[in-house]
Amino acid sequence: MPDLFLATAGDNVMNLAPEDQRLQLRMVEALLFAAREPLSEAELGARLPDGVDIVALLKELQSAYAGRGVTLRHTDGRWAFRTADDLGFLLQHEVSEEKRLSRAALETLSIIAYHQPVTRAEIEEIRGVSISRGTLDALMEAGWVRLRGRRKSPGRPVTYGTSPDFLDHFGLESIKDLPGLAELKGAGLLDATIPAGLASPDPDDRADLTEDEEPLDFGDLEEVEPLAGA
Amino acid sequence: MPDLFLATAGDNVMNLAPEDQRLQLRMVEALLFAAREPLSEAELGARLPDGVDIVALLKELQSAYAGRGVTLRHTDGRWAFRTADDLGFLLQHEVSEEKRLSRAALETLSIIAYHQPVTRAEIEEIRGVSISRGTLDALMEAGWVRLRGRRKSPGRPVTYGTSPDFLDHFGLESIKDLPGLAELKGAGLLDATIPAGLASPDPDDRADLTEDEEPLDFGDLEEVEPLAGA
Amino acid sequence: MTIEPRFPQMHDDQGRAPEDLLVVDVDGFEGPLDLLLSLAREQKVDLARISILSLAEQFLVFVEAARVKRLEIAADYLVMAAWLAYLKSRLLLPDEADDDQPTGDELAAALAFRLRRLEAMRGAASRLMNRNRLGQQVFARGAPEATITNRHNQFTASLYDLLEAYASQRQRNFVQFVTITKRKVFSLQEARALLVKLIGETVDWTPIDSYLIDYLSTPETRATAMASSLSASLELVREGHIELRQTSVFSPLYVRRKPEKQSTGPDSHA
Repeated sequence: MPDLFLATAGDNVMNLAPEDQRLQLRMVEALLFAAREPLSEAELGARLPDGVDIVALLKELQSAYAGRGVTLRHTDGRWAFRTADDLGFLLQHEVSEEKRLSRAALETLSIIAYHQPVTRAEIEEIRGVSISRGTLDALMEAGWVRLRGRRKSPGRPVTYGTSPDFLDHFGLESIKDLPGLAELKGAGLLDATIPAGLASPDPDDRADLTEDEEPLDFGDLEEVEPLAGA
Repeated sequence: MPDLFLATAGDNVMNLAPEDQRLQLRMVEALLFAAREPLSEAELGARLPDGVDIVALLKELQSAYAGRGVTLRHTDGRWAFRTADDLGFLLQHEVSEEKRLSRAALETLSIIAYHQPVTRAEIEEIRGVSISRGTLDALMEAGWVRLRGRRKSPGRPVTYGTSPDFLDHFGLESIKDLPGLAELKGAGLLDATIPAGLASPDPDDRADLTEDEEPLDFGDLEEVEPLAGA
Repeated sequence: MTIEPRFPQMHDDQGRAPEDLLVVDVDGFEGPLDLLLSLAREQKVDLARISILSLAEQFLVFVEAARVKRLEIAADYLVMAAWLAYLKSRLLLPDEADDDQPTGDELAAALAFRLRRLEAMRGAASRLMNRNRLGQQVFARGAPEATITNRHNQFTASLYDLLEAYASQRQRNFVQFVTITKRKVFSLQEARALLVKLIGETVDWTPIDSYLIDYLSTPETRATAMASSLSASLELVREGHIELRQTSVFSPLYVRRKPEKQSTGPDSHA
């Protein structure tokens, strides 16, 4: 008999009575299946009985689904069921029309992803041109880029970074999984300033601001639009 | 090792080489997962390689998911994943919203507080307007007003009073702590002359019924709702 | 290494001579750095081993050719051209001992770095877009089951709100009650006192309305005042204090103080 969907149980979960364990696994599975957006461990925890070891359950569920048509993906501390990578060909009829991003927008996106937190001026410095109207808007509208805060430097420029949706969209477990990150960093190509020699900074998409950032002011969201179009 | 998610293989599918069978199951699983609507066997068949025994695959998938957090439902010739019936409660999300009481509800509440036990008609007489649907409902939903009994008078109208929660919410030790008319005037809340002969009300929120009240009939709780909206 | 005037070969498929399209060509690049990167790619060597000197010369030839044809070139291309001309001179002349300035090689390395970094970001963008993307190759649940939100109303009200509501509606009722009882009615007694006071020493015939009009501030009280005044005046006539006269039906009613007997003298036979 082929054990097609056989689970490999985690260690912690094994300590539970099978009945409890089974119910808890079912609950996590139901919650994740029902949701469209990835759920954080905290969100799952809020809907599960107290004292449940969510991480252990998630790991068990993930291994139970490994190699299946649907897999449990972990992205930036959030979990979601997604169809398996190799079955995309089967699902082309489900493809939703996507607004094509311009080459400028794609370059800007990758600069933001690899150099975050990054200011508009820094993006322009790397690309050698000013950002045209709508480029940042389009990325924010797609939900991949967000305003992070302000750089603690003269003019207090707004800093940009990627969102959790960015990771989900590109199937990245964390920002450290950006393709070619290690090589780029090793080649010193993530340096903000031209003279190399210093260690390259890592891209940082954490919700917390870095030391040289400060929070956005109230009303920044409205303010930034016209700036972006300047 | 608990075989929590162990599949029980169907008969027809068993005749396939495990590799093909596994891929076909994964395909059906992914198709059903990504579909926006339940899929018929014909729709599934159109997207799968020729010669696939769809019914057998669906049955196998269904038994693989039996007893899980998500089950494969067959309804009206179509197939879809759905949350297991017993876990529907997980998808319910409790939210409490702060709501200010309407002016009418506040006035009605204050009359009930001061004049209890009081009938609907008496409240209307004091307010000079009829009570709209929902006013008493809201007060009962808030948990501040309760049905006490019925007045021993023609028509046996229901009497209303305040609940212990009422005292709790308004920080009153007892209903007798409600200031009388003279005190209200002293506090500047009343600036008209109190007509002579108008005695301050003497509210009574004791659980026992007063002499001119009798107990509610069995089933009054259901009956009262339409009355309240009349 | 080539220093001939060459134009990037991106637009040849249009079937037109590149020079005719120079402005368009420049527009086709995203700025001077993009143009430099495109020129560098034509060297067909690893960007790390690119000849910056030849790249600078190509760029300058490109811009010069455009200027000869009097074509408009965006300012940032001209700025880049000026900088590259400076870089070229630094690369060709031996470095001076003056250490404040970066050497020509350092400037060239900086430009090479910028080109490599831009190239790297382009590569990253395409690798990113070639990933299995959500909604393109990977899919979320097509029919997510909406979570049902049960809303509970949490009512709020303060004791002040409650007392204020009670007081204000009770007060409303008091005012209503008072208005009804205080409705202005001229009693006969009031009207008589008023008439006596008003007529005073007047001896001329005067319409009764003019005595009262100043006191009848509202239309509502007018009727009751008139009625009471008429009754009171009739009583005063009966008692011999005043006289009334009306010339015809519905015409104004005149009133005067009845003359004193002693002042009327001989013709007092009325």
